[in-house]
Amino acid sequence: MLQHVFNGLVGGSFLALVALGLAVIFGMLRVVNFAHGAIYMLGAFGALALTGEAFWAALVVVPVGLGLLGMVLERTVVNRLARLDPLYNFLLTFGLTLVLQDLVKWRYGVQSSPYPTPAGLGGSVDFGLFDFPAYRVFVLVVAAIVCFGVWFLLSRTRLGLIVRACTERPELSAALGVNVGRWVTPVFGFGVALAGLAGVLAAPMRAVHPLMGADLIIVVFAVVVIGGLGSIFGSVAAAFAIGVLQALSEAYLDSALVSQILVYVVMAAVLLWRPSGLFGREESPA
Amino acid sequence: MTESSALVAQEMAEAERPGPEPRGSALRRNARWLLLAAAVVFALWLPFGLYPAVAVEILCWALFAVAIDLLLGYVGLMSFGHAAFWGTSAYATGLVAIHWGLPFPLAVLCGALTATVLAVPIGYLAVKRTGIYFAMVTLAFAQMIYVVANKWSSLTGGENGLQSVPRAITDNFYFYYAALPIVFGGLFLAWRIVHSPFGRVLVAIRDNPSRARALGYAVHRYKLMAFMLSAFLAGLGGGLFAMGHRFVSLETLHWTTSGKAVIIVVLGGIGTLWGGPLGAAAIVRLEDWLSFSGFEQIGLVTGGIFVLTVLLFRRGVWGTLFKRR
Amino acid sequence: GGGGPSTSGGGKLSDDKVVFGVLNDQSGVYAQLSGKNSIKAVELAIADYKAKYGDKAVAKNIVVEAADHQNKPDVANAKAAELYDRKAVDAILDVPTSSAALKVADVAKEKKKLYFNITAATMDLTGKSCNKYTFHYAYDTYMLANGTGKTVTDQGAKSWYLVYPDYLFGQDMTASFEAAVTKAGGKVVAKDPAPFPNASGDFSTYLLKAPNLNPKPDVLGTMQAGAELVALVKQYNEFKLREKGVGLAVGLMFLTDIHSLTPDALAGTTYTDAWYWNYDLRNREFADRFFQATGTRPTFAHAANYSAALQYLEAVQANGTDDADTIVKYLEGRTVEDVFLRSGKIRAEDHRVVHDAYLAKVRSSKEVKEPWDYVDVLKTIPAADAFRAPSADCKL
Amino acid sequence: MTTPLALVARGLSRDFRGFRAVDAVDLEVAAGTVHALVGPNGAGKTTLFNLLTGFLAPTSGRIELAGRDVTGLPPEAVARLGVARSFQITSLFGQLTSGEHVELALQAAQGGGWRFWRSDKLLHRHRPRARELLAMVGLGELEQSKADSLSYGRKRALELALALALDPQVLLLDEPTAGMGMEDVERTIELIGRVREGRTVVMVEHNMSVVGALADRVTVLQAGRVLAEGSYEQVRADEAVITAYLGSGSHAAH
Amino acid sequence: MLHIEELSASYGEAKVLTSAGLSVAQGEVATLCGRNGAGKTTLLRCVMGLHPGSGKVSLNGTDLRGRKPFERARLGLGWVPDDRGAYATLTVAESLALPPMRSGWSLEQIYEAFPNLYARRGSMSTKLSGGEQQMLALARALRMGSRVLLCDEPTEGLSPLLVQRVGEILRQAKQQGIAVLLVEQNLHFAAEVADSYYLLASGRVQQTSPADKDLLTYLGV
Ligand SMILES: Nc1ncnc2c1ncn2[C@@H]1O[C@H](COP(=O)(O)OP(=O)(O)OP(=O)(O)O)[C@@H](O)[C@H]1O
Ligand SMILES: Nc1ncnc2c1ncn2[C@@H]1O[C@H](COP(=O)(O)OP(=O)(O)OP(=O)(O)O)[C@@H](O)[C@H]1O
Ligand SMILES: [Mg+2]
Ligand SMILES: [Mg+2]
Repeated sequence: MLQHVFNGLVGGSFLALVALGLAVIFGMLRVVNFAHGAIYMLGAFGALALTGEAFWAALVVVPVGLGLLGMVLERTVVNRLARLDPLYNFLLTFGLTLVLQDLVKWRYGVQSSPYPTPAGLGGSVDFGLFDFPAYRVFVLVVAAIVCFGVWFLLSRTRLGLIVRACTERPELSAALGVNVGRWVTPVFGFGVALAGLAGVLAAPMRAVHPLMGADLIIVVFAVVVIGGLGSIFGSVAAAFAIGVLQALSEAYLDSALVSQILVYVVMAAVLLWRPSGLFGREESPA
Repeated sequence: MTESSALVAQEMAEAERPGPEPRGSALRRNARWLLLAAAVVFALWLPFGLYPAVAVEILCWALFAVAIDLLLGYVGLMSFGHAAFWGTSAYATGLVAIHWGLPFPLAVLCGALTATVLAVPIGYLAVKRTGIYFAMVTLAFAQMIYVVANKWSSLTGGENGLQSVPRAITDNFYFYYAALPIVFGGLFLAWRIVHSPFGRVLVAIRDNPSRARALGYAVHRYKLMAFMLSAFLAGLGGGLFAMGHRFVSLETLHWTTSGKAVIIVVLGGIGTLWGGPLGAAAIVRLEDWLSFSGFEQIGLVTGGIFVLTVLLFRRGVWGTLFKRR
Repeated sequence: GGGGPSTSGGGKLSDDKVVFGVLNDQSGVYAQLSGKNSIKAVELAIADYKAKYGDKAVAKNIVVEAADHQNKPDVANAKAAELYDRKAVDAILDVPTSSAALKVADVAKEKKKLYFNITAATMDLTGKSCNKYTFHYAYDTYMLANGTGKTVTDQGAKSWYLVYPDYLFGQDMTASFEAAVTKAGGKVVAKDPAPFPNASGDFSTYLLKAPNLNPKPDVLGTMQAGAELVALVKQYNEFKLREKGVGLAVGLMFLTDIHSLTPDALAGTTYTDAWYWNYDLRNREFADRFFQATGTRPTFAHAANYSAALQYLEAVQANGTDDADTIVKYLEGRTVEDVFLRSGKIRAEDHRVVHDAYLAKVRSSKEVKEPWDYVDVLKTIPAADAFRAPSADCKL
Repeated sequence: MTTPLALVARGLSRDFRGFRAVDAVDLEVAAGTVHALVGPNGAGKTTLFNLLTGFLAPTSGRIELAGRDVTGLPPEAVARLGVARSFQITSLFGQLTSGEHVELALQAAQGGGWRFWRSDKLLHRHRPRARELLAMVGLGELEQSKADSLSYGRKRALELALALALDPQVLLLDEPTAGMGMEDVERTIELIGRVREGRTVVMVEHNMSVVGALADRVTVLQAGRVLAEGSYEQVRADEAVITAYLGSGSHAAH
Repeated sequence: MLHIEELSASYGEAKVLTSAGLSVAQGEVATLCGRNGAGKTTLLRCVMGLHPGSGKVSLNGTDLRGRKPFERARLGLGWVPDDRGAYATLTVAESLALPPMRSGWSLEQIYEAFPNLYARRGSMSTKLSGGEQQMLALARALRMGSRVLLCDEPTEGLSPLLVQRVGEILRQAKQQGIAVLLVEQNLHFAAEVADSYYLLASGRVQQTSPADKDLLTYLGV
């Protein structure tokens, strides 16, 4: 039982990192980045391109590189649609997803590519009641640290304050003396980097293939609806919770259907009961 | 007399700026009829110029696109999960044709009605959210339907799909003409909805839902109704798609199917209604050509075109060509 | 050998040429397994045919058309119809993905044209969806499950834990597997359906569970395919199940999977293969020719495409016509032998093409002496045992 | 004989995450009167309006409309029972013209919004009445202008026209003259004076001259509670009201 | 301090301002009146750099042309928007902490002047009542220490008591040498604080005085 819960938390880590990046970008830019799944995939392929030995380097280099790519994207395309209905950016990033996926397919084919467990993390950690692959423990620790750090940054620091203001009312914020343009791009890049990080972490334990992010992103969408996309804390908490629920239902129920539709059923229930998500803000009445 | 009084007098004399000319001058009305005639002629000619199977496919996607545009362009709701209705109708149509042997127009109608019924629970939940959330919620629900259909293989044939759906008109060339009236009917319905009292309420709801509520319009129910009508149209398309191919695959329920339909809508022009068929013709033809061209990265091409459209021609083909703003 | 018995001249070919349509996945998961190189394989068959008969060849003008069905049945449907109608294709080859394969069978039946399916695993092709114009080559779920399940059990791994993707293919495979294992005296301790499609690509729940089952299974049998198989095997190693005494047997695996996963990740895994390029000299010779043409080694799918094209051309040669009904009649019940078909027979009852199959075991990278030479063939499963008996569901 | 009550609130409260914006308010609005609701900013006037019109659900308490319990009904249902409101913060349909706004409101009152199988030309039958209403609020010339392009003051006028179009039994006006020029304020006072015939009007207003000119009865709210109630003169003279709301200066209050 | 010359602006084809000009000196409150739709708000937005307009705007002799809104704000322009500019994602306290320069009133001063804001400091700004939002907008500008305040109908929706308070605050600002350009409909209020009057009509600005009969007629007082 405990090991399954623990295992669920590991699974939830990926959901959490991707959801976190999604929520950060949304919080700042009101953009739901459909390409987030594709970025996750690029993260894994980025690790692959740097070869297995360089996992530790990849852990830093790939997210930074993808973050830069994100910033370029923001400057060149996302930015152009910033003043329009956020749906346009949703559409744009959907298109980018198709393009990115196919580019990777072109280069690497659709077969999944091998990636070894990084040196030093091949062993197991003994928890007394059960032992667990060291690498998975590592993933969980990294995800937890990153999630907490980001939450702290955005809700407890001046940076978060400025970024929230800029995204909500850029004109007014500018009139209050905030240099709006300076913030948006790095934040977008940062959100993208988070997905990239999740991808790098996934490479040693999951199949690395061009479509690895495509289905994941839909689950993440459901997760953020459950948690409340506007809420960083909510998104992350929902991600871990769903991870655990899935693991438990896989372990103890005879039908895979349940664990698969679980996340959607929970989403439906949340919509019925609290349409704005468990931790989402109420929408104003008038 | 002070100077300000001169100004005052001047302003008093100036009538308030008059509003724009009433829309729809005679010239434009005539142009509209011409356009309609051209469209009909084009639709009648299509299977001569194209491989009939491809022409049938265009018809189906045209309906699908119009269904999505009805929601997106006129209620401001982007459904990214309309494959749920398209696919469900396709399965229902196929099953009805296989097990009850209904003739195809009736089978398609059954399918569309099934889709409409499915739209009730999904729509009920989804219309509680708007904007980007709506897109995500519909996407997620559609994925759920996909998973269930995959699992429920005794009914759906699982990943093998529903094979050998019977059809009396075996030749696609003739089937095209048999399907055409249904498609025209669907398009007319969409047009009627947009230009109806109901459609006007939808636009008002899109602009400001709480104001509409204060006027006494039950916003959620109107949205749900629009959602169901849209699902019905998508269902018509999906049913025809099933009959056109004489089988149904899981693919019809997959999110990529929704994505393709959205691409078609955007390419054709959001909120233009007729952009949908245009976009459908373009994308279906393009994909057909690409799959024989030897270039494998179809997503690269359609995705690229789509990105460019969103960036540069947001009004889509139809909007750019025919709509003044 | 020699020339065809039919002396009625070469004028009986429809539009004076024989056209093959290779309809497969040229960009998706099966692109490496069959994909464009299947076209090359067919071209090799054409070359061999021409070399064999020279001037006496009935089919002088032989064309290969290709189309990408993207693994989508609706695309496959449209393409198949278009190939038969517009490109005057006489026989469609390959067609991976069961749903697409079944759809094309429908089209073939309607158009009354030949169809040799190579790369689809569904038994419906020779079961309830069989038809007069469709032949099923290479493999199917029964062959895979039976080969591995029976042989591995025979070799001493008596208790099994089965994990399968929860959809039709996985369910079929698991049923066949269980039957084979039980028949060979083994026991399935537990079986778990895993989500499909698996968004997270994570199988750790089952891997955590495996060593703790009671009784502990000797072997984990997985029916996952493609990317999911890759993920599962990766995680199998991560959880060190082999060290914990749980072996791994795989339901469906292709040479290309081993290539992309690297042999080390799969070392020791057993699976059933329909053909192996380095099995004997005859195969090796074909593989060398194929290598010259493509720069890679042939998979069983490539060899089977070669074989199907060749057998079709032989039939045309023998009958002097490409008339579909004549060819079908000629092929039915025929015993055939070529580089792919060992002890081959084309069953008249259900159009299953039966042949020897092989139980293979993946080498570790130390044992790999040559690129692509990844497995040891442990055992040849005779044609008679490899495939199921004709099904009563099939009415041609 | 007492006049019947058009609108009654009993013990009405509303909390926002622990903050009580409206606190056990009792309110009785007699039919046919103009009832003003005043009070300092943040006293809970708009919240009370939102409660009365169903836009917010009360935490506790009960609302009656002409003797009928309407607590918890959604806003559209309340509207259909004959309650129209205007919004303090302008709230219009950006893409529609003034004329279309009013037509839509008239349709809402008379039904027919569901007819997706009919032509929208059907709406034109409301046009004469729509023009009348627009002229009434001084927007006669702007029938064809999109709401987005109207200036703030004119948007306020359109708000009023929309509420009037519903021909409501009870009219709730949230600061109808805020943001209007002097001239328009006069006109609005006159207009409200005209349309009050046969209706009950409840309005929130900070402009005391408007209150003085129109209100039969005034309720003063403070911190969510009723501070005082009475005629304009009574309330004006109330010490508590002066300290809490009116202040000593009389200019601003006009 | 603030000097505007030949300012013109339009929305699409509709010209709203045609060569408008006015200036406000240090410690002066200038009231700009005009009917609804005259273009008062537009004028303020042009000064703030939020709406494109041609013409010259200078602050303390610094030409503002080509400067971005945030630069203008840092040079000392403070804007109190007509829609009050509340943030849905920021609490009251956060809104007050948002501007990078906070050299004006201290938080204590602000909370003392607006006890409501103190009471609601932890709630999201858009959840405030209309009047509270108005206070917040004004408080924000005061906190920034702007030398020129552009106030767009700051008393709209305020209770009489608060209107008085705003008047006091503006007078106080005046004493500190702050220049105020006040857009106001409430002439009675304006009379309490204003030093000079301008009328905006037909896209142009004329200086005037409250004694001007025509003006009063025009405004319908
Ligand atoms: N949705 C909400 N969430 C949290 N607090 C709210 C919400 N709506 C209103 N409030 C608070 O309730 C109190 C009453 O607000 P309300 O808008 O009713 O005041 P009002 O009397 O209309 O004031 P004004 O005259 O300034 O418009 C205010 O302190 C406000 O901050
Ligand atoms: N976004 C816009 N698009 C088109 N026209 C606009 C827009 N905003 C304002 N206008 C027009 O510009 C003119 C000036 O508007 P502005 O808001 O500056 O007036 P104002 O003097 O502030 O009026 P009020 O006293 O009502 O606030 C008005 O006629 C208005 O209709
Ligand atoms: Mg209020
Ligand atoms: Mg204004």
